[in-house]
Amino acid sequence: MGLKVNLSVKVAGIVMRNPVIVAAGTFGYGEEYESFLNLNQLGAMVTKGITLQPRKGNPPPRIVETDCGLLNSIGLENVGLEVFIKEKLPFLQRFATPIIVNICGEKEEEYVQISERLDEVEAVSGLEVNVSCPNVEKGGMAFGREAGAVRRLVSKVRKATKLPLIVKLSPNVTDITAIAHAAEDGGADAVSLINTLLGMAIDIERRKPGLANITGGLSGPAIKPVALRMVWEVASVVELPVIGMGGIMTPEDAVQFLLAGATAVAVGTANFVNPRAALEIAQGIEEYLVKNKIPDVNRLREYGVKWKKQN
Amino acid sequence: MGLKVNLSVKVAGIVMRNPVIVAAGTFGYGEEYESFLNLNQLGAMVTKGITLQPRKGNPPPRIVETDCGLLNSIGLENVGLEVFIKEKLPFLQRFATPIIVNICGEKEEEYVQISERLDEVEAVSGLEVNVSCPNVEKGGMAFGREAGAVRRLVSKVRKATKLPLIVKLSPNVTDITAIAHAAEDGGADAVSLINTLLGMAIDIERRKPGLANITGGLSGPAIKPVALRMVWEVASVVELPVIGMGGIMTPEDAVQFLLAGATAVAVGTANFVNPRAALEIAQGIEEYLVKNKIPDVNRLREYGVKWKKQN
Amino acid sequence: MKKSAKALKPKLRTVKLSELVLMWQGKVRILVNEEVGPSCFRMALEAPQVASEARAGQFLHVRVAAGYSPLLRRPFSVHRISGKLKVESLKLQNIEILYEVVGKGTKTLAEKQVGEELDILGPLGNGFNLPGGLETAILIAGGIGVAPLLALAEEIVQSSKPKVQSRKVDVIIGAKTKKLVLCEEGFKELGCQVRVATEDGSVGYSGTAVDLFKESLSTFNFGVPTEWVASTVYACGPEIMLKKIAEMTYERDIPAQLSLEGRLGCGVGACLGCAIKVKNSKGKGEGDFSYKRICKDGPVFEANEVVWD
Amino acid sequence: MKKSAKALKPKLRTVKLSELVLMWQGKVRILVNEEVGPSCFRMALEAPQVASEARAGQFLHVRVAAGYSPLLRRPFSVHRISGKLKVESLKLQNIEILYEVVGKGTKTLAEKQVGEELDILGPLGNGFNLPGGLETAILIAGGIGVAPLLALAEEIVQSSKPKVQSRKVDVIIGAKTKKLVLCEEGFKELGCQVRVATEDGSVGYSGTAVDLFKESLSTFNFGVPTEWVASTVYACGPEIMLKKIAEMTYERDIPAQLSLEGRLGCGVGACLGCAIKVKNSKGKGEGDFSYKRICKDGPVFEANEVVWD
Ligand SMILES: Cc1cc2nc3c(=O)[nH]c(=O)nc-3n(C[C@H](O)[C@H](O)[C@H](O)COP(=O)(O)OP(=O)(O)OC[C@H]3O[C@@H](n4cnc5c(N)ncnc54)[C@H](O)[C@@H]3O)c2cc1C
Ligand SMILES: Cc1cc2nc3c(=O)[nH]c(=O)nc-3n(C[C@H](O)[C@H](O)[C@H](O)COP(=O)(O)OP(=O)(O)OC[C@H]3O[C@@H](n4cnc5c(N)ncnc54)[C@H](O)[C@@H]3O)c2cc1C
Ligand SMILES: Cc1cc2nc3c(=O)[nH]c(=O)nc-3n(C[C@H](O)[C@H](O)[C@H](O)COP(=O)(O)O)c2cc1C
Ligand SMILES: Cc1cc2nc3c(=O)[nH]c(=O)nc-3n(C[C@H](O)[C@H](O)[C@H](O)COP(=O)(O)O)c2cc1C
Ligand code: FES
Ligand code: FES
Repeated sequence: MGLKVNLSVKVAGIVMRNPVIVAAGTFGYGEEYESFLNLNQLGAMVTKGITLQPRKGNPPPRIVETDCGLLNSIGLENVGLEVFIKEKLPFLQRFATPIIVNICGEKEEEYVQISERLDEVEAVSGLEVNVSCPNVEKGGMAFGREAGAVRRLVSKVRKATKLPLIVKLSPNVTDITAIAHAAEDGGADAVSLINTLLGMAIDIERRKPGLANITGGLSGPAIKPVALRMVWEVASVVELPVIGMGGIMTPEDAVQFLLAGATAVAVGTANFVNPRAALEIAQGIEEYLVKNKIPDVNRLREYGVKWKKQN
Repeated sequence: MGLKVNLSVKVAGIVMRNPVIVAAGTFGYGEEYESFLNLNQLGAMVTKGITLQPRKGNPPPRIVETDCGLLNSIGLENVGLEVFIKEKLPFLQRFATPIIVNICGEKEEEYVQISERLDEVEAVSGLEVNVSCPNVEKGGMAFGREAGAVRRLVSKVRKATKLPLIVKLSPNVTDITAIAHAAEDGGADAVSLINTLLGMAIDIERRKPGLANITGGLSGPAIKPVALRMVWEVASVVELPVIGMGGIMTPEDAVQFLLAGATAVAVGTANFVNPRAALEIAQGIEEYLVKNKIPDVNRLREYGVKWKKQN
Repeated sequence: MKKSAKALKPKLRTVKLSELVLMWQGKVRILVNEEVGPSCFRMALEAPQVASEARAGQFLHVRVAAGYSPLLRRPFSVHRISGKLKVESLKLQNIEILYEVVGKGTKTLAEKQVGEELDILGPLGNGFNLPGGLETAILIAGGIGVAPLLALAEEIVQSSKPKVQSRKVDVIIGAKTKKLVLCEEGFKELGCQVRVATEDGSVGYSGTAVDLFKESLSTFNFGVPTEWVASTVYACGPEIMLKKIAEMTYERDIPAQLSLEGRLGCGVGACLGCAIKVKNSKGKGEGDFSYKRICKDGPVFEANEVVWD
Repeated sequence: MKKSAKALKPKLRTVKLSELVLMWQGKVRILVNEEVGPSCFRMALEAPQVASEARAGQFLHVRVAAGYSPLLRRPFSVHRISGKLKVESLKLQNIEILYEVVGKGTKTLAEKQVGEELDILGPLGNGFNLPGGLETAILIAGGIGVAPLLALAEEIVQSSKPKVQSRKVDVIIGAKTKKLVLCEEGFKELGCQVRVATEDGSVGYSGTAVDLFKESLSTFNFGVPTEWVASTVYACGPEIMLKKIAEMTYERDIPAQLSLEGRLGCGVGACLGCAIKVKNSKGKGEGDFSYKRICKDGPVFEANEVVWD
């Protein structure tokens, strides 16, 4: 590998040794994957979505496989904020990798409380504000799907913490750039996208939905084209750095997102298939840069913003 | 096959011998597939989208394969209304299968003109109003993505023709039920969904978009879970019959849509993989009914409407 | 009967064995992939890293195809650990799975050739527990459910050799029909007492494994109350069978461990996709439950902790 | 030279042959699948329904895998039609394709075993045209572009046997390096005159097929103006090569037919996904073009109708 290339990126003020993050909800609290890889080599770790109180989650079946995809309706099962801080964070803290906590609430006030509390916790490098979780004040999903609600929430959280704020956008919207602008206006430091696409599967033998909760979130390679399009749309119009995700399985997939305008990428479903996916993707990005004589990964995102649609 | 089952359905007043339709833009003008199957055995045929004037379409590359999916940006290349009537319709007319013309315009007025003209043409059984094509009056895509615009357009077309009106919905919206309601209010006789999901692919060797037009429409098995969810959502709230489509490749896929609440289904991308797909799917639905002792295909849609989400 | 048994019932799960062992991911070579019954295959893998760590009840998470069809791994129980050499220090070489073709993934698996490589993750999950005083193990298998139970029989027989008093292994194999009775010989070679039940009566007892178990309870010497103390039921099979066994053993206060199935995502406890309802230990009411993960907290569960829907 | 040639140039495309033949879809057996060069494979299929109808320049649309990986079919030119029996009434038996492994689909194809079945659609598209007065055919192949040209050489040789005056076939095979020169023997066996060009000069002329063609124009007897009348260039290869040949033949007013590639969807003319820009016959200006379909209106096009970007 002749050329020495730079892989390090900075997102929302968080410096990462490489642009590959593990996505919320797909890497547990980190400990589950410790046997398989050196967690120090990840760009950053995002935790499972944390709520103020512990949540049981939805009844099973919670997952169904689809063609090139995975539907899940976990229902934000998590240990709750305090247990997370006391029992899960100490493990994560042992690594040099930035820890980003994915937070979710049923009301605006909950997001604010969680943010205030985590503001005091040194181990935390940043917050990912999940504005696409079910059961939130403004009528469930509609919350992260309406620009005004996103702007208001983000600005409240902004006041509650000095931590870097990444707002995670829902793809189930007519115009994702409007939501991204709202997050920007509210004071976000970065946006991450996409969360899962709302989907459904049906068991034709039992003539019932495949998931107990009927609908769920679609992730995996199936959604990559949609994710890539949204990342490109958002990166083309907002000033904020973008964390791109959705169906990234290989280094080539990740490079597509970086070219589309993402500063970093997150790997989700791929972790289930290959626990070492994130590391192998980071390595593959490096090889791509070397092969194409591109000295810095930060150069890749200069491509997408130049593409303009004719009609 | 002991049991004799009924496969015939009625959508928007159009009687079909079976519930399997070939989707707009994926079956050309019918003639391309004549060597491979007996067109008389299809539930209905929907033509390529027709505009008032002929359209050249977009520059190539116009298609890219993705994981379990296909991105296209054909750009509505078509022969134009008059040539269609004179040169394409006579061929289609030779078959007993209902012919549904997919229509598209750049302005409301165009839809109206096309509808008025086709109203006089005997061979046409119905119109599928494509409200998700690019380059239309109200700022491109936003057209079929905004309930008010859909309602207005449909009611204008409604006045222009007595033909059955099927409104084809775009899935690139926050709430597809709102658009479906708008189509209903405007006077539609049925809705069909989903059209393609907006997506994108990037060629990392050339560092350029995979499609000349940058973004395109995603179809194929990848989108099936999203399509199924939207069909279920819409069928649960509107009175109109629903034509379900998106990623149907097998009889099992089709049965999923029928259980979700669709009265009929349309097969698109599958035609490219297997020209006989629509016929084999119709046969497979029949076998499913026989095996499960369900005497009438119209019973299947009674299942989905009963499922209610808890939260 | 209920009282005395309860008092003496050995405590399960004092040591969580899987937490002490390392998990491994990598490619291993297929040594055998043969049809052993209608749609049932036995596959042997050269996997010393896993074989030497694996315990009965644990599973391998297998990537059946390199592409995305299917996307997720597929879980299969450790069926047999073989290739053991008589020299103490040498590790076990091979690990076997026994699987039934039911869908895309298992179909793809069945098409694999000897010599090809397979990407596996394992050993995962918690194995069966062998309580210290165990004297009689009653293994009840329904259909392909024999898979983990043969490994268990091996483990019990091996563990009882040196100093411990010899343990008795009673096996009930239930299947739809004669051709689907798997592993009868395997158990017999280990010295287990084997009873067979077929639903169509084509061989052995005519009825299900549960029916035979129920009858055995009274007619055979399972039924003597004092013996329960050192007896444990281990079962694997269709959910309906496990549910019935859970009810029967609960009523009679017999300790029972079940190997459960369910849809897995990650297999390592990270995605929370494989939830199963369990009673809260502290809880009393019907509604007081929580979710456990089949992959990480199981797949072996105590029969009386599971909440059946 | 320009004027006289133009006047006498035979009219192409008076009969659209593909519209007269039937297309067929079904499963056929793989008879041969052998590596004939680095990453290049020859596959023979038992497909009498297609073999008896197919013409040089047409293609088969092949489903390389039963699942969705890849989702779409892959197009391959008719490379050879074989198994012909000397009895007039018997049909041709086998059809061959020659392919290079460049991605997922061709990799999957290369892994197929003899005896397996393959789902094909064909013959599709328009074949090459052999104008009535054709005397010399100049075939120029770049890399895997030899695939359709061997079928063409066969067709020319066969068609010239009975009454027609014998036709001359001059072949230029261009490749990166010696090992990638394909089908040299095949053409020679048909009695063609073959010249080879390699970019690294490892065999034959040192340079590209286009370079060699250019030189041939002046040094060999291609160049005599009157001969052009009955000569046609047929070329297949990378786009850049075809573009250069189009320019050279246009300047010299040599009729040329190119077999083009592009991304196909349906392969039968229905999806409009395979658009290629062509000059409008009536049109004059640069901007006056329309789109044709590679799969249905091609894949063989007249060199001077194509608009190159
Ligand atoms: C811990 C564990 C150990 C297992 N050990 C074995 C074993 O040793 N031998 C063996 O043959 N099988 C075992 N299984 C089951 C095995 O994993 C599944 O049969 C297999 O994953 C099916 O894959 P497939 O792609 O062939 O079927 P799919 O195409 O995925 O499914 C076929 C049908 O089965 C249903 N299905 C698939 N998986 C499950 C599931 N886990 N629970 C309920 N329904 C399901 C699907 O909904 C579908 O109807 C085990 C499962 C678990 C969780
Ligand atoms: C009418 C026709 C006849 C053909 N005949 C032959 C033949 O006889 N022998 C042969 O080896 N090949 C032939 N080809 C090309 C062949 O179809 C492709 O190489 C093949 O489809 C690639 O499939 P893949 O899945 O291996 O590669 P993919 O994974 O699909 O692609 C690999 C790479 O090639 C690019 N690519 C793939 N297909 C095309 C394309 N059609 N145009 C431009 N770029 C592409 C992709 O973007 C990617 O970079 C023909 C193509 C056409 C249209
Ligand atoms: C099982 C599962 C659980 C998830 N949980 C969360 C979560 O708690 N919070 C969140 O913001 N996103 C969650 N996600 C979404 C992922 O972080 C990611 O946005 C999505 O899966 C798309 O990426 P992928 O295709 O690489 O998986 C979850 C996804 C999966 C598959
Ligand atoms: C190549 C192509 C062309 C299409 N053209 C049209 C069109 O002209 N009008 C329209 O309403 N939909 C068009 N569609 C959308 C399909 O009719 C269908 O809604 C979509 O492809 C989803 O179904 P599928 O996944 O079965 O393909 C087109 C789709 C494809 C793939
Ligand atoms: S399968 Fe992921 S937690 Fe069990
Ligand atoms: S590939 Fe569909 S029209 Fe040519």
